[in-house]
Formats: sequence, structure tokens, C-alpha cells
Amino acid sequence: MIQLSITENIHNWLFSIMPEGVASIVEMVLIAVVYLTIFAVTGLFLVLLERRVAAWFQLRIGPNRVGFQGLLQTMADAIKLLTKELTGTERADKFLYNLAPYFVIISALMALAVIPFTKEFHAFDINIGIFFLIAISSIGVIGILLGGWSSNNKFALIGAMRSGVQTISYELSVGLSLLTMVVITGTLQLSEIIEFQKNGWLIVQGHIPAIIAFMVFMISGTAETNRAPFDMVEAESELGAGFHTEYSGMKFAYFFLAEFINMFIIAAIATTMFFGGWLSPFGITESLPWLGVFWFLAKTMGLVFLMMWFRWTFPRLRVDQLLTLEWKYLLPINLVNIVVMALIVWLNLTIRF
Amino acid sequence: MGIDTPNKIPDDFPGKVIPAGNGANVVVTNLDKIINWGRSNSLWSLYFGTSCCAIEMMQTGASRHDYSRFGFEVARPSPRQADLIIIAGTIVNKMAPVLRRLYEQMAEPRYVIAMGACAISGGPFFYNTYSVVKGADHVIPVDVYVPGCPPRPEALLEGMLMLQDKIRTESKKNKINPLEGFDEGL
Amino acid sequence: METEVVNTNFKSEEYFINMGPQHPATHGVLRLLLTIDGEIIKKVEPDLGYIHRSIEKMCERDSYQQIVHLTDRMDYLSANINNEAVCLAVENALQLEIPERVKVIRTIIGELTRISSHCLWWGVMGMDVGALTTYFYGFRDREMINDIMEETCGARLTMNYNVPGGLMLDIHPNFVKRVKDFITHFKTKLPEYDRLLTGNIIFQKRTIGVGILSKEDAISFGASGPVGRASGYSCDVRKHHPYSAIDKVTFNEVLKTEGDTYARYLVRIQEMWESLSIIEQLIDNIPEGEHRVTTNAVIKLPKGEFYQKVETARGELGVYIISTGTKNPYRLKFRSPGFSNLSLLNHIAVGGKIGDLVATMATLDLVIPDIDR
Amino acid sequence: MTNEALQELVGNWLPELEFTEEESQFLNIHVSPQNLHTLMSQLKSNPETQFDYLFCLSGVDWGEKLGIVYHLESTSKRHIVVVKVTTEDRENPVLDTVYDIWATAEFHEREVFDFFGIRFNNHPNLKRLFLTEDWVGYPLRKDYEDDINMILH
Repeated sequence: MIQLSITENIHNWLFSIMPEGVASIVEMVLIAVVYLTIFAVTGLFLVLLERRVAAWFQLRIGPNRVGFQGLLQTMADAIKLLTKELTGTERADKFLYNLAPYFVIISALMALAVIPFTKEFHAFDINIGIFFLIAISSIGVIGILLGGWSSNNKFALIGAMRSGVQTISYELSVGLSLLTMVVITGTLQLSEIIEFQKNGWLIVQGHIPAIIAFMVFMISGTAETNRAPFDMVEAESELGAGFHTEYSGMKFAYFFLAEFINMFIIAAIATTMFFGGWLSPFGITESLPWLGVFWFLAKTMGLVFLMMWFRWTFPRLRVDQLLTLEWKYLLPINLVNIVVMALIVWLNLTIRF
Repeated sequence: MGIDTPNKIPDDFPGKVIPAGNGANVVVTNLDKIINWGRSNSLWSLYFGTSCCAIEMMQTGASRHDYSRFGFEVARPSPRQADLIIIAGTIVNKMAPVLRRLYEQMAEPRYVIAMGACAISGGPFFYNTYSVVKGADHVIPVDVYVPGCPPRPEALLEGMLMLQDKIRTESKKNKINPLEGFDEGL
Repeated sequence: METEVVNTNFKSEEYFINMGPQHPATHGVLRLLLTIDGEIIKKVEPDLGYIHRSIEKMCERDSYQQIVHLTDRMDYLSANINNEAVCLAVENALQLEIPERVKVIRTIIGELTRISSHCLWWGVMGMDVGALTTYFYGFRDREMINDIMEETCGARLTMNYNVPGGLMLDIHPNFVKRVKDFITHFKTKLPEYDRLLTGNIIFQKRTIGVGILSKEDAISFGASGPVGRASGYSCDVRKHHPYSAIDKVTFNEVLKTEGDTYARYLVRIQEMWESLSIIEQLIDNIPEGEHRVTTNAVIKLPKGEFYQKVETARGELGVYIISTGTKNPYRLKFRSPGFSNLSLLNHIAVGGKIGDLVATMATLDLVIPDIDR
Repeated sequence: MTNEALQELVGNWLPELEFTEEESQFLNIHVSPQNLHTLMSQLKSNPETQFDYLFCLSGVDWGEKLGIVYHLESTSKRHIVVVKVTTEDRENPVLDTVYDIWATAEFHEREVFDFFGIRFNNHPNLKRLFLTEDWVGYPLRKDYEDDINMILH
């Protein structure tokens, strides 16, 4: 059995050549760099993927001139945004205005840290993993609210307020649908949840209530990331650019990237909670744990594609319909679902292999 | 194309010719090359269409002509995030201050394509009209002119590729604000 | 959804918001001054003139042939029908006998223009309610019509194909075949439109019961075209004042009674089917003959007043010419459909949300240069 | 209703009306500014005329006079009539609004005010529609001159 021991080797090597304190700092920096790279690459790749998928839905070709098959298109965008002038409004609250993009991007980064890419490929395996994810992902909305409010622009303000309303409502559904699954696993730690799924993915184990929970999670997850059909925040035809109307250059790019990373995170959580994370189907590659990255990414990209499919097919909801959907449909369904799930677990009706 | 091989100025040309592009003859450094590569391949346009040409501009983005192949498809509704205004249509006196303000709200670097006869010179609305600006370049500096009434989508694509060529010859050192001296007619 | 909880603890304030002139939902350069309380619209005041090109003043110094080409640029989506309006007015004034061939071709081209305009409207309507993909489907089918137009008269958008006395050129030999190809193609694509957008539950929730316009208000506000017909007001100029070869064909005037955004949407979708049927009836029976009668190079209208109305894709376009017997009109007024349709926006949008305003505006199908002239 | 019948019916309401059918395809009624509103509300409300659709409202500069031409149609009876009103005051022309009879007139009258400078009594929101507030002159009048913007051909 090949162990994934690169991290361990580096750890031992670092501690052998430096004093303990320095070594841990160096280690942290290394991990941060690795994750920043993952962050940037994922973001750029997802943006490109979205554009190609959109083109495919819309009978077009999509970016294909910059680099091989347009692979460098988002690189070009990034360079352009980096070198673009940073503007600001005159009567904006300068401090909050500049702070807002960092809120959004840092919350996305922190959420990325707890996601298990494969066995031991995990920056931060705490025992309250799921709780941490939900908590962190709701910080992002503060950034949006700050950005919208401090830009001194009415469209941005409306967008920010909509975002606040939307995220607070849908946070409930995200939490409750994940809680439904926690009822089966009995743990909040992500690595243990995945271990638990060696007897069958949770969506199979929990059968009907799990499928319902999955659907609720995907709907509210899409709403949580402010993507169409729930893109009230930056509804182009209504609010122009929404909350980031006044942001330019790199600050805008932070918002833009964070949206895509959040989409990845939602898909990754769904993969972990419902589809066995990095576990291979029927354990076909159990002896090769590093292949887990492949399975994890394959499943996540499948779900990301589903979210893109939503975006390019559905019209946008109106703001009151959005709230009706959450408070009158999703929330009651969720509450009943938890009780059903508890009953199933209590009566031992779960399906296990 | 046009900018790479400028036409030779005839000896008996009466006026003074200002060379096109900002410092086209300066040696382009490597950093400039990378930046210019990024800028030229990622031109995000502003939603800005005033009349008939806007339809052909939309057509350029639609399935058959598809300017997204070159990375143009991210049309931004906010001028802060846009790199390019395609002036698609007539500019009238009431619209001119708005256009100017939109241009000033854009972040550097910013580029302008004047699409169609109206944006170039007033076009069919040159004579006998009391409200049309005779050419958008009375209001803001224009980089590329695309003639036609309205120009075909292919013509607009050609214009956009020409703008890419122009951006590739820019250098950071000699880059000046296009608005500098514009109002004084320099 | 309908019940509104009024919270008296918080003082809510109305505020102004400026929508446009550069805004994705205003389809050009319309500016709307909105008074909003939270998300609810209290008042909409359109501010026009951002594309006012003084066409009516220009007409007073132009010859009639020149005026025809200005009308292209007014409502560029139904350019051919606009041309036809001026040509018919001039021909009626001169009492010219127009060949049957010209009349039939004009009607076919007019209906093709209507379909092309509705295709674009459908794409943009989808985009306004947030379904971006519709835009590309609409433009795909529109492109086929553009090709036919290009082969016929050399231009894709501003055709200037009708001239006083007939047509600029005769039709291309391929015309009949290509139009038939288009009809077969489009008949398979129209159900696709329904599958993508009409049947979508979110779309229906967004449009049904939104922006209701009663029949009395429709008449009083001078609504015409699909906007009027969705309110149950029979206002099709082709039915009541037939022109060209429209009296040779049978077609239904699509009428709905709900008067909401969804009804206006359905009327336009149905109209595309009707236009297809009109073209089908005429395309095999284009009579032989001249494509143009000769007129004087300088057209001088007799002294008097002439009014001609036609049904464009947006509604009733009127051309009112006052002539003093010279080569220029003394006064020429265009009664544009969009202008009257816009005037009722405040009436139907108040009380809705911002999203409703956008959906309502999309079904009014405004073309701003047509309103501003 | 035929033009003759219309002429007979409407002619009984007000004595001063002038009717012509010359040089026009419709029946023309000339009315004085004082009687404009009375005639218009009669035309709309009378069960035999029922002109409920004002489809065109155009301002005209007749040289000496300024005037407005109303094109009216009945959606139930399908007859058309043209009403014309003129005023000789070019400095400060004032007419009655018909906004309370046909709602569409609100915008059309603003347009006429913008282009011809005709003011309307009781109009709810009479200000420039197409041109900016600080525009000098009324461009569709025959004596309008603009040396800066207009290049005459």
C-alpha cells in the first residue's frame, strides 16, 4: 500500500534542520502558498469552464484563441485586471470600501482549507468541520454588505441588501440539510464522515430523505453563492452590476473569483457529504489513495456542471419569490426531513453494504 | 494590418502627421509584452448601444459571429469594470455629457471603438439636424473607427482585432492618458 | 406574496433611483426616474431624448426618397415596414397604380421583418428575466432572415428596399426557395422556444399577473400592437385598414384578455405563427410583372394632407404628411407605436417590484430611437 | 358613420365649427381654442361618435399661426375624424389640454410643448421631454435657427 507521505517527509525534514518555532512558521507559509495556488488555479479554471460550458449551451464556440483551445484566456483576464487602475467613488467610506473584497476572498479561502481533497490532503482537519464550513461561508456576505453599502451607490446598496436577505434565509436550509446527514454519521469531522461512507455513500445510505436533503442543499447552495437563478445580488438587467458596481481592477476580480470558489466549495461539500468525498465508487481504487484527488475532483466538477446548467437554463426569480421559496417550501420540507431521517436511523432502516 | 504597416506619408502632404499609437517606435520590453498580451486578449466591453448599430453589435456576440472566441464576451454593465466602449449608434447633444462621464468613470487603460457612420461623423444625420453630435470624437478620444451604416458583424470583429494590434504596440513608459490635451484639440 | 406587512416601527423613506440612460434593461438609452420604497416602485417617470435625432425636422428639407431611408433608422427592427408606410403615403398621394407583384413582395418582406423583430424581442425578453441562453437562440433564427434580406437588397438591417413606386430591385432568384427553407426551419424551432422559456415555472411566476393593463386603459393610452391586443383590444391595422396584399390572405388577429406580461408574451409568440402562415399563403403566388412603376426623379406631392398607418412589429405606425405642393413635405409627423406604449409604463409598473418593471418593459418591446425619432 | 352624417351631428353641437373634406382623406373639423375642450369631450362621450382612440396628435407651424391636429378614431364604430385648432399668438400660445379625455395626450402634448412651445392649461407635468431643460427655442417651428448645430444642406 502506497502511503501519501510527502507531507510527513517534508514535516520531518523541516523539523530536523530548524528550531521548532521557525519550522512551524515555515510549514504554515508553505501550506498557505500551496492553498493560494490551488485557489488561483481553481478560480481561473472554473471561470474558463463556465465560459466554455455557456458557449456550449448557447451554440457558440467560446474562448479558443488565447493559448491552446483558449486555456490561457483567464490568465489574460487576470493580468489585465491586475494592471488595471483602481478607482473609487469620492464619497465612499474608504476604509470599508477597501476592506470588503478581502472579507469575501478570505472567507472563501478559509472554507477551502477544511475540504479533504484526498486522504490526508487536508490543511485543517478539525472535529467541527461541517460547523466550521457553514460558519465561515456566511462571513462572505458581510463583505458583500460592506462593499454595497460603502460604495455610496444606490444600485450597489440594493444589491447588498438583497444579498443580506438572501444569504440569511438560505443559510438555514444549507445548515439543516447538512444536519440531516449528520444525523446518520453522528460526527461533524469531515475525515470521519468520509470514513463512515466506506459502507456506502451517504446518499445511498440515507436513501429517500438523503436525496431530498441533497436537492434542498443544491438549491440553497446555489442561492448561497448568488448564482442564477438566484443572482438577485447582481441581477444584470435590474441592478446593473449589483453590489460591485463601483469596484474595478483587482478588487472586482476578488469578488469575481470568490463567486467561483464558493461554487466550488458548495460542490465540494456536497461531494463530501453525499457522494463519499474522495472515495472511489465500489472501492475500485482503494489501494491508491492519491487517486482520491481524481475522484474528488471528478465528482465536484460534475456538481459544478450541474450548477452551471441551472445558470444557463433558468430565468431569475423575483426577490419576494426567492423568500417565499425558502420560508414556505424549503424550510418546512427540511424540518420534516430531519425527523424522517432521525426515525430511519433510529429504526435502523439505512442501507449499508 | 493598419497599424503595423503605416502608409508612407506623401512628400507633398500639406499638414503635420501625428504618428498613430502612443509611442509606436519605442522598444517594447518584456514586461510590456506580457501586460499588453493580457490587455489585448481580454477586452471587456461596456453595455453601450444607442441605436441601430447596437443590434449588429449584439449580432457579433451571438452564435454565428461569436466574438467570445477572442475573449470579448464579458460585457460589463458597470463602466468601472469595462475596458472598451463600443459606441454603437448616434450620439446626440443630450447624450454627449453622459458618454463623457461614462468614459471618465472607466478605469485606465480604456479604449474606444466608434462603430458606424453616426459615431464617426454623424452619418446620415449630418445635415439639417439640430441635436446630433457630428462624430463621437468630439466628445471622447476614439481609437478605432469602423465604417458602415450599420457595419457588418465581420467589420466590427476586424475593428476589434485592429484594436488588439494597437494595444500590442503600447509601452507602459510612454503611455499617456488619452484625455490629456483632448479638449484643447491637441 | 400578495399580503404586505406594514411595520410601523421603522420609518421607511422613498428614494430616487436613476435607471439609465446606460442600463442593460432599457434596451438603449431610455432613462427612467424611479421613485422606490424598498423594492416597491412608487412612480416611474421616463426621460426621453437621449437619442433624439430630429428626424422630423430633417424631413422638412429632404425629398421623399430621402425620407424613406431615414425611417430605416427609426425603428430599425421593422425597417421594411417603416419604409412601406412612407412609400404607401406617397403613392396614395400621387394616386399611383402599384403592380400586384410589388404588393405581394412587400407583404412577404414585411412579415419576415416582423418575425425577425419578434425573434430578437424573444431573445432579449429572456435575457431581461435572467435566462441568458434565449438571446442566442433568438439571434440564430434571426440570422437566417438577415441572410434572405441581404441577398434580396444587399443590407442586413437598414434595408431601404421599398421606394415610392415599388421596390428598389426585383427579388433574387433564390428568394422563394430560401424563404421556404426558412419556414420549414422555423417551424421546428418555435416549439423549442416554448420548451425553453414559455413552459418554465419560474418564467410563468415572473410574468403571470404582472403589469396588468385593462382594455379601457389600453385604448385611452393609445396602446397598439401586441400590447393592445393582449388586453383584448382589437387594434391590428392589417385587419381594420388593410394595405398592400394583406387583404388577399386569411389570418387571425391574436387576442388575449388577461392584459398581463404573460399575455403580451403569448401574443407575440402566436403572431410569429400567424406571420409564417401569411408568408406561406403568398410565397407560391408571387405574380409576374414589373417590380416598380416609374416616377419622376423629383417627386412632388399635390397640395394636401395624407395619413397612412401600417402595423409594425411594435404596433401602429402613422405617417402624417402635410404637403404644399413642393418637393419637400411642409410637415411630416411620425406617430410611433413605442411612444404611446411607453406612456403607459408608469400606469402599469407602479406597485410592482424592480424585477416586475424589467419584465413589463421587456414585453412593451420598446425601441428607443423609434420613440425619440 | 359616414362623413356627412358626422358633419350634421357634430355641426349641431357648436355653431362656429368649420368642416372641410378638401385635400384630406378624412373629415376635418376646425375649432376655436375656447371650444376645443368642450368639443373633444363631446366627441369622446357622445354614444353616436365614441371617438375613444386618439391615435395621432401633431403640432404644426402654419406660418402665421401655430396649431395642433388631432386624429381621432372610434374603436367600436371605426370612423375617423380630424380636429384642428390654431392660435395666432406665437409668443405665448396657450391651449387646453385633452389629457383628461385621452391619457395618451399627456406625452404627446409634452412633445408638442417641446417642439413648438405651445403651453397647455391644466397639464399635470408640462416640461421638456426630448430636449434638455436649458434648450433655447422650439426647433420644429419654421423660424427656428441654430447656427451652431445645424448644417443646412
